Amino acid sequence: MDMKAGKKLGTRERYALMTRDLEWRTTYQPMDKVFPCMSYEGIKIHDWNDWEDPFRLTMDVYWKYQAEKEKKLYAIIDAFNQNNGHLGVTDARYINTLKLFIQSIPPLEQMAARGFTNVSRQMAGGGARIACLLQAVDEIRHFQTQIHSISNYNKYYNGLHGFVGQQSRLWYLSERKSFFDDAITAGPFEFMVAIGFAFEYVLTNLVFVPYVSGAAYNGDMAAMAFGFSAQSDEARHMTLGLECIKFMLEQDPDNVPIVQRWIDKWTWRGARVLGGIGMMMDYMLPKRIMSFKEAWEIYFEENGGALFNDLARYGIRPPKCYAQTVAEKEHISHQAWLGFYQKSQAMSAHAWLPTPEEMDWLSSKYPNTFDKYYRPRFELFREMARSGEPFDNHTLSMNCQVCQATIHYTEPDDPTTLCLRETDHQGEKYHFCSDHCREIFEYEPEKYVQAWIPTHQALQGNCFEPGVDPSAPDFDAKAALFDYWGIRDGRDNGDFEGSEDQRNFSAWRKLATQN
Amino acid sequence: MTIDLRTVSITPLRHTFDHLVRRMGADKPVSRYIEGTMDVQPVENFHYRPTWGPRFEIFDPGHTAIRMRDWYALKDPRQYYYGAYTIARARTQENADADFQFVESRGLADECPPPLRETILDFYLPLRHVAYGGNLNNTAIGGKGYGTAFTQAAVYYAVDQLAIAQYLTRLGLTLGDEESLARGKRAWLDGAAWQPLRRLVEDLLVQEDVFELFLAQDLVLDGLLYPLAYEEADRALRREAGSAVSMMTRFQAEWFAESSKWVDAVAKAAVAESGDNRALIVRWTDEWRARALEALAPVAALALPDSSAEALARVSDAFDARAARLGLAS
Amino acid sequence: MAVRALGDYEFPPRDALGNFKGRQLLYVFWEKHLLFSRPMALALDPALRFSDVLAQHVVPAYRRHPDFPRIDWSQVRWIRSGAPWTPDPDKSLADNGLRHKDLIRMVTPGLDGLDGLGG
Amino acid sequence: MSKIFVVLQKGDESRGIVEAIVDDNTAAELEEHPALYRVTAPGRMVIRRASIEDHLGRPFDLHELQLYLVSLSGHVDESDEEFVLSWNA
Repeated sequence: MDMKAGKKLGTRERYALMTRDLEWRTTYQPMDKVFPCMSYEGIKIHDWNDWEDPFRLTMDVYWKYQAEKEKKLYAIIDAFNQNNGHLGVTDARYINTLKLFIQSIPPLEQMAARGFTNVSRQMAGGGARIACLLQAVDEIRHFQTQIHSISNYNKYYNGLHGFVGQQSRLWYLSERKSFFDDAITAGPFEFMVAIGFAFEYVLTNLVFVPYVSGAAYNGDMAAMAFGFSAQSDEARHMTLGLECIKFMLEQDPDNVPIVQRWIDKWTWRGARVLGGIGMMMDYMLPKRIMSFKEAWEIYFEENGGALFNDLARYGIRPPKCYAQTVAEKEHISHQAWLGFYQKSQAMSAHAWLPTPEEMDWLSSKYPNTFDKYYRPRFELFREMARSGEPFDNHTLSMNCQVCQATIHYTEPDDPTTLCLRETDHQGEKYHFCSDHCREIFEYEPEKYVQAWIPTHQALQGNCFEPGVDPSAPDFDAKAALFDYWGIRDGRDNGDFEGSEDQRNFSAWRKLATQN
Repeated sequence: MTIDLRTVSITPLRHTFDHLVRRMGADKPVSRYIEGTMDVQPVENFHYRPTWGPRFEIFDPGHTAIRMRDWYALKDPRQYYYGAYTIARARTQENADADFQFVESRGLADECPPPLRETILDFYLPLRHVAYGGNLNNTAIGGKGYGTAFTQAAVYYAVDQLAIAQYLTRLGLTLGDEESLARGKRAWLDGAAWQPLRRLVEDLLVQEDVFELFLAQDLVLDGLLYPLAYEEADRALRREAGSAVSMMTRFQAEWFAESSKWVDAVAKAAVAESGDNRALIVRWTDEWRARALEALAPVAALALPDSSAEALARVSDAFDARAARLGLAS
Repeated sequence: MAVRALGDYEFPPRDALGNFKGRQLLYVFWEKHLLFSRPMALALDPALRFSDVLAQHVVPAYRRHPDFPRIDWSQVRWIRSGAPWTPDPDKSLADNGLRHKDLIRMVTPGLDGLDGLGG
Repeated sequence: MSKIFVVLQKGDESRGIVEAIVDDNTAAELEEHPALYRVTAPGRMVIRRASIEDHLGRPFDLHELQLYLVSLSGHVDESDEEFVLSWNA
């Protein structure tokens, strides 16, 4: 079925004629004007012919298999929706993972689509360009199938309706937005290390494999179907990321320290973004599949370890943050959920306290840390809730200037002390969650002084809809902020216990079992 | 306990997402195209400026002089979201592949007289590189354009151009061999007949205004080239060479008819937006039309040695009629 | 290092003092009390007295912790940018030398959170 | 030696593919998870077209792996006959 032709040609040669052989060295316009982004990052490429094509899919083969996947996927989604599949999930708490998912992931996929489209224009080598273009269309696929799969949940549950726009406005989503904004504003080679390598190769397994397996485990066939369907493109994306990094390392020894710094930076930024995934795995899935710690061990330590062993021959060492992420794997999901729980009044999703059984599961998965540090906090919150006055942290949060995570992670060697770092730049103070984020800032301060930190923007008075007058006598700051965020107070936010979602789900399930 | 969920009839709380309700002024169900396209591109609160273009925001309507109150007015009449697009292309691909297999299995290429075969290869193979230029330019539109409606369709167009370059490669390998492709590339680089066109393509590669690029590449250059190559030249060559070539270029012919609907809809909406837009678009179209016709003249003569002027005249008349339908008559 | 870019790459800091309409940022955190998972961010009039910051913001935020009633306010110490810092409660933020975006950490000797483990 | 793995979405085709992998790679180990298979092997793993065809009883183009493959690790080397994953270290 392949683009056959040329009886004696092998796959490799045939594919080369279908791709890189199409390009030429321009002469009417100079090459560095046609491809102006090739040198400013300091990466030296001597010969694009050394590029190894990762997967050799000509367009006809690509369309054939992708169309087959799409037909299968939409058939599953249609059937799931027609059969009220949403009522078959383990428990309505599960749907809150979909809220965080749709608020975070499709907008990121959209940025990936844009980023790979850019890179497929910027790269001067045809082989690399075309691989990036295919990834760009795949990423369009991902954000659309995700929106389409979750669309039906939006019809029946709160908190999903405002995802477009929320990513640019809502306080807890800026962490993810800044991650991709950072990557897409970098040059093409850094983008490839950031997204193609650090995110797709090193970290994406942690997003999709355990989480999507978790969706299946919790009866969500729609999320499982799009998750696996998207992930089936991921094997190609991972291979592209690895190929790209090998290519840069092989082209010139001067590239090695640049690439190393990017690996350090982007593995850390990616690890920070995954704190949110850890919280979903450990606290939000009613039926848990594995702990975040276990997933980190399999997919980061074991698989990432193998990868960095392999890259050692180029003079690449494991990312600087490696030891810190290993120390943090026992803590970050708990610290993140404690933070979310006490701020659920300002979320477009519900939070809750783990049940006694769930806390026992957490004890068994985190024997060194859960009972000692985190159980007492949850138990105190439970007591406060029982007394009729659940804990609500009404203060505004503080964010890291680089990763924009709420500053709520502890010192790597001391879980009783909050990790706080700061630096001065041109007379102004900046705060960070970690040494790694401070180092990223200090390397490129001109970039990170621009960060749109949600708390600061709200305090500057920039978080109201156009036309709202904060000096008006009847001005209600909280209502104006909620409008800006797209949150309907009392329906989208707060504790899951007593929520409209909880009541509806239970009433609708009853309809299925009684007359 | 088994639960029969199908029997449950419940009233939805809402029919679609907030941004679509705002856009439509009503809460009603929407198509997958609309849901996967409208407003999904971020528009505000960008964290950093691009290092590759510090004057611009990450998404910035300032990459063109065209102004739109709503960039989502540039909708795709084909309603292609990824799934619809891929499934449509897989179907076309299957037909094209069957045609290639038919030509290959029946040895139809061998029935084509050798001198004519050379003419066909000399005319079609350098077009691989033109399509590659179209691919590059549409990734630029997809990468700097504004609004997902416009940019996703440009990315699909870029992919299509790559596929066309690959179908032409396959044609070259069916009718000739690797050396034919190399000869085609040499002609593209050095052959006198191809240089005006190559200069035009390279000038487009450095064109900064994304909407001008869209018009020059997708409306004008492709709008003249495809009718010339896949209607006029095809008709003339078919008379002597049989239908093998038509079968191997079937994808391009069908693709052009279909993709023009998108190009027309976008151009029309931008023209209808304002007099300023219209003036710019008319000027750009005129300028690039003149250059493209000039660049295509020596190329047309390769396939149509005796009738290229008439063929090009027909092509340019048809183009002018199309432009007039879009509101571009100057 | 400076950012490598195609063109000038210099932008004003987004959180410069002038953007806060006469107020300045102050972050406050109670050491070893991670029940409150992160510092609070406040935008305050520089003329506000430090004792009013405590009364209006710090006390309401932290009052529900079991350690709170046991705080001996005469023993409370403060840390700013890694060094001990002694505020005068009757003086304003400005007169106490607090700059825009300063972070102050409140230390309560003998009170180290739930079970003495930072919670 | 570093581990190689592939992850496949469960289904009839994947079952055949997994059987072929286990046949062709003596050190391969199969893990079952909800909705997916994970197959690991030390250092290197070969996926052969011919073996998959034997298991599925029909022609199989290795590109078809695109439909079922959820994740992998290692360097990829593909030809019409084999899809090989390996680590150098």
